[in-house]
Amino acid sequence: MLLGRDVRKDFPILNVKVNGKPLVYLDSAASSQKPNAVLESYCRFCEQRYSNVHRGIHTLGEAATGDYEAARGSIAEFIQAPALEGVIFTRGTPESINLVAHSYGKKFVKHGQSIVLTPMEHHANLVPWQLVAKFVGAELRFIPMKSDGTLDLAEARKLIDKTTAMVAVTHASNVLGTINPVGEIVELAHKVGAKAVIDGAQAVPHMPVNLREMNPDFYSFSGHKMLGPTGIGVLYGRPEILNDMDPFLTGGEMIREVYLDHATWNDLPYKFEAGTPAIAEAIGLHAAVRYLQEIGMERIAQMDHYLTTHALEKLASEPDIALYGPLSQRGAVTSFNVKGIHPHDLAALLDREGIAIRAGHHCCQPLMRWLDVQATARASFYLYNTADDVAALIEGVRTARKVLA
Amino acid sequence: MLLGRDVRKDFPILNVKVNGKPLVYLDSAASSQKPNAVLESYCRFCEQRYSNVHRGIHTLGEAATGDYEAARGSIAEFIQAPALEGVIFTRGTPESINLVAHSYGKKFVKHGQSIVLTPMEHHANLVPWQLVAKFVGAELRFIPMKSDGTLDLAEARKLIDKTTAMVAVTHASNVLGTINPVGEIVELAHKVGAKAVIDGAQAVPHMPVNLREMNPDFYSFSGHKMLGPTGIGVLYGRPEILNDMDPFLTGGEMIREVYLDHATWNDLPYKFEAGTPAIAEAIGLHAAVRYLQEIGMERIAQMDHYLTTHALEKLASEPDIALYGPLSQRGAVTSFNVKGIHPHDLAALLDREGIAIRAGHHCCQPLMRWLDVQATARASFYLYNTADDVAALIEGVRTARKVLA
Amino acid sequence: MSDLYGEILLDHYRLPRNKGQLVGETLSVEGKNPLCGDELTLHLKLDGDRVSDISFEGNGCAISMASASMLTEDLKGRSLAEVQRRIEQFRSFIRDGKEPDGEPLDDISALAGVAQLPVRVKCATLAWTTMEQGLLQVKQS
Amino acid sequence: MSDLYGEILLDHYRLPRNKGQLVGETLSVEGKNPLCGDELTLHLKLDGDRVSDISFEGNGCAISMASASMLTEDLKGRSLAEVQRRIEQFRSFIRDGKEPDGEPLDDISALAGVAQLPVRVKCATLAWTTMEQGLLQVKQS
Ligand SMILES: Cc1ncc(COP(=O)(O)O)c(C=O)c1O
Ligand SMILES: Cc1ncc(COP(=O)(O)O)c(C=O)c1O
Repeated sequence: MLLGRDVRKDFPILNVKVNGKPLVYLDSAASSQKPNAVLESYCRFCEQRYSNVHRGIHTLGEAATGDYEAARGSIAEFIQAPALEGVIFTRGTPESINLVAHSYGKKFVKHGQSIVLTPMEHHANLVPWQLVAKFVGAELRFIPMKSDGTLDLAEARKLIDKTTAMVAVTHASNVLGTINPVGEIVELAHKVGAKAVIDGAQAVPHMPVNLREMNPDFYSFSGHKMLGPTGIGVLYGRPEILNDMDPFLTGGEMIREVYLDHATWNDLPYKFEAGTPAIAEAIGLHAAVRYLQEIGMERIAQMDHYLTTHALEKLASEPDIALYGPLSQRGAVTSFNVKGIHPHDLAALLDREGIAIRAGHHCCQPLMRWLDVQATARASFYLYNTADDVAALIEGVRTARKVLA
Repeated sequence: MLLGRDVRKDFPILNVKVNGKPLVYLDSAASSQKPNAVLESYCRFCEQRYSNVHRGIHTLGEAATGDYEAARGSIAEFIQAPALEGVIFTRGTPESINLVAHSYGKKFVKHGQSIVLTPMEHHANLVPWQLVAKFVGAELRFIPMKSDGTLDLAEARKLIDKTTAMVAVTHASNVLGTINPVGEIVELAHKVGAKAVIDGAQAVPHMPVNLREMNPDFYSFSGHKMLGPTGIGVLYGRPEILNDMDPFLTGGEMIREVYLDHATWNDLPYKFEAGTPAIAEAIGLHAAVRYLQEIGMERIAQMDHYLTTHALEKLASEPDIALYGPLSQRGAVTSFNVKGIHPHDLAALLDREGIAIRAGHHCCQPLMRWLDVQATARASFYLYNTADDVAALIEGVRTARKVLA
Repeated sequence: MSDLYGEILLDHYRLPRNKGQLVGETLSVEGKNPLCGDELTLHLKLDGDRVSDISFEGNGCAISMASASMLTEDLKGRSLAEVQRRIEQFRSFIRDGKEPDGEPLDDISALAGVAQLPVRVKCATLAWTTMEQGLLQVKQS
Repeated sequence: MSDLYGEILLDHYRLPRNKGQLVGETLSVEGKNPLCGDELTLHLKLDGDRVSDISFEGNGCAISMASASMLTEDLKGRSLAEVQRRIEQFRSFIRDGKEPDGEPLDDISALAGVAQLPVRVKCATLAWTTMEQGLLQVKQS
């Protein structure tokens, strides 16, 4: 279980000193750090094989296109996507979900139908649906949560009914850590003929994801949270649905024929990739996927679980700490509050010790209201973290308490 | 005038051999190569200062946010943007224009109004307007071109009238090389109360651009064509107009308050930057801008002009070659056809000699029809090209002719 | 960041000045920082053109609460014109991290570190923008 | 790429076989590759179940035109079932760049290099997908 220590050498930023202390990076749920392998792959591509893709009849064009499509293939395999042409590169989860909301939601959700969400959705999987609901005149419904921050599936079974057009649920909560039973939720949606959209931003980096088994209609995630570059993410969509949808962004590459007054669209997945894509970022994401696969997602999930459980235990044994989220079946985030200390102050005081945590609403304002807090502190873990990082966190919390007491 | 030779050492890819020959890269209009300075800046940022931006109360968060906003500031200055908060990071020109089409066009262009374009627009500045026109019931009008591929401004004065809501014109054509008198066109638009959207994808990399003087309502360009990374581009919008627009993509960062059923929006420019942005790419683009500024855009424009003129002369003195576009006032692209040789074959045969040109419709199918060709060959130049590259091109064309004669 | 939570700031946070309601207040103004969740109410008692008494209530981080405490201490007894000048001085101070010309800032200068922390600027300025809202209301009534 | 424009391909391009119209044709089929602009018409004369004659007209790059020329030479005289089998063989060949089992491809094997050039695959296959359209039309009539 010494994964953390073994891989730290691959992440140059972990040698950085913050306020004179070694960096303890506990903010991977916001964004993960990048291993050498990703940066090297990015640079090697730009130094040896770079060109625009798809349209070039020259060696570099072929090389770049080949690498870009190889990235798509490898990512498709990583998430066990049922169809390669359903794997669309986007800038990240929000663009992926916006694409679905605009091109599927606004076209196919009808007046009077319902869109079912949860109160733990990240704004990225909430606000787009608010706008769809407003645009078409649909109703928003929220699956209630139990007090431990898990979904009440019995209620979900009632809420998801004949009126339901879409069910949009996060695979793993970025605040509570809750891992939702997305397979069951997809089934509930399909039973009533609704489409299921799963936000995988916090899941894909941390556990094996198998879309063949889960069977969602749409699934999205971000590269930068899984050791990859910023500026790239993925939407998986079921090809037959994508084919029925109108394009989202329009411009180069996504067209087939363009006349002055109208245009026709390219095949999948290109229909949804307008303009020059994030080419080098796709290559970087491919390297990240390779790196994750070499270690093994099962092993990463175990390590995350170990660290999270350890941190929860340690935090629970401190005085005056409120912990949020379920005790089992959870991802690599721990949200908490220290009585009498605003999480912003806690984060700032931990930073004095070189410890980076996140404090705020985590783009989940409705969930903050549900928890009845203004904000939480959140420590999140990834494969480069160790039990020493947890110890530093606990020590830091004690120090903060002393300072502000 | 030896700029090309002086800077080549900064571009590692120029040492690559293609089919055993030194690479002659004449496809910068599709995408430019990256200097060491950009790759180093990208990696240094990821290795020393990386974290998500805006929301982190820790040292890395502050560092990354500072660097990201410094990039915005430097880019604003580079294009002489009248207002920093009007500078929005996007994935590239197509997303920028789609943003304007969705959030401005669909909201403010009214039934029966007209949108004025040109027949030389890249699909990215055409298809979004086709969809707006269809959505709101507006008319598309096209400013006629003279036979040399320049706009007929006398006709433009008639076309742009009281019905006109928007004028969308490219600053420089990616096929003809034409540099349009965008300042005058903006004036024509403003005289009738219309908004002017300028596609600067081929202009910003190649000439000094001064938005204060040009005074457009929207201006867009792509990082990857100006030595920067893929996955990042810019939209400049006049803040008072952006303030009136609805957001485009929704999700994290662009919100102010989110409730279960509705949300309010953040200030500019964040209102239009949903989710984790292309952070490291913004830092890379900053490095590209610094690199370009050190050389000086005037000097780059001169060098481009010299190479383009030289290439046009050399091509013109070869037999059976058709050249497209005006003879003066043009950017760094030369489009041509060799009689009896399909441009795809020409590109493939030049590639045998290590020469990368582009062949096809260049995402300008309507312009191909105007030129009455299926496709053209296009050699495009940038600061790392030299007269030797032009000589290689001419030699390559001769060889191709021999092979296919 | 290390110097932000210094003795002066912590003192205002632990022992806030003028915290609570105000009997016989002329008006109260609410301020909110939605992104942080900081909430603040300023209670003002005016005596003609002068802030004869002032207090605050609220909920938020140490920076926002200490800044509110400093504000009440600093503005109590001042004329409305002076208050406006102080707000402007504070703005420029928070932007640059440097004491502006004119009257010294005293305790308030303990907030200098905020200038380097864009994320915290809104915390430090909440009380001051709320006070400015108060001034506007006074002028309008 | 270097071996793509070899002697066999250039020979078909320079001296295309069966180019032109066909007197007494049974049907003609048009194919188009919008992204490249390649255009092609196949003229077919059927004698019962057999392609007794075939020609092509068109405009496009050397690969698409040579491939059309090779197709006419290869398919002339074959039964419709054989044509279908040939089309499938061609598909697998263009995907892998390797001669599939069965009847040798002869001249067509000069297109092997296309397999490594995704951008050109559509050029090479245009004639063959057009022919497949023709088969469909025959079956439907
Ligand atoms: C004039 C013009 N507009 C828009 C674009 C599209 O930009 P991008 O390549 O970043 O998608 C291009 C690129 O070819 C262009 O030349
Ligand atoms: C569950 C969830 N969805 C969506 C997002 C947004 O993704 P990104 O950070 O790539 O914009 C996040 C990131 O915090 C997340 O945790």
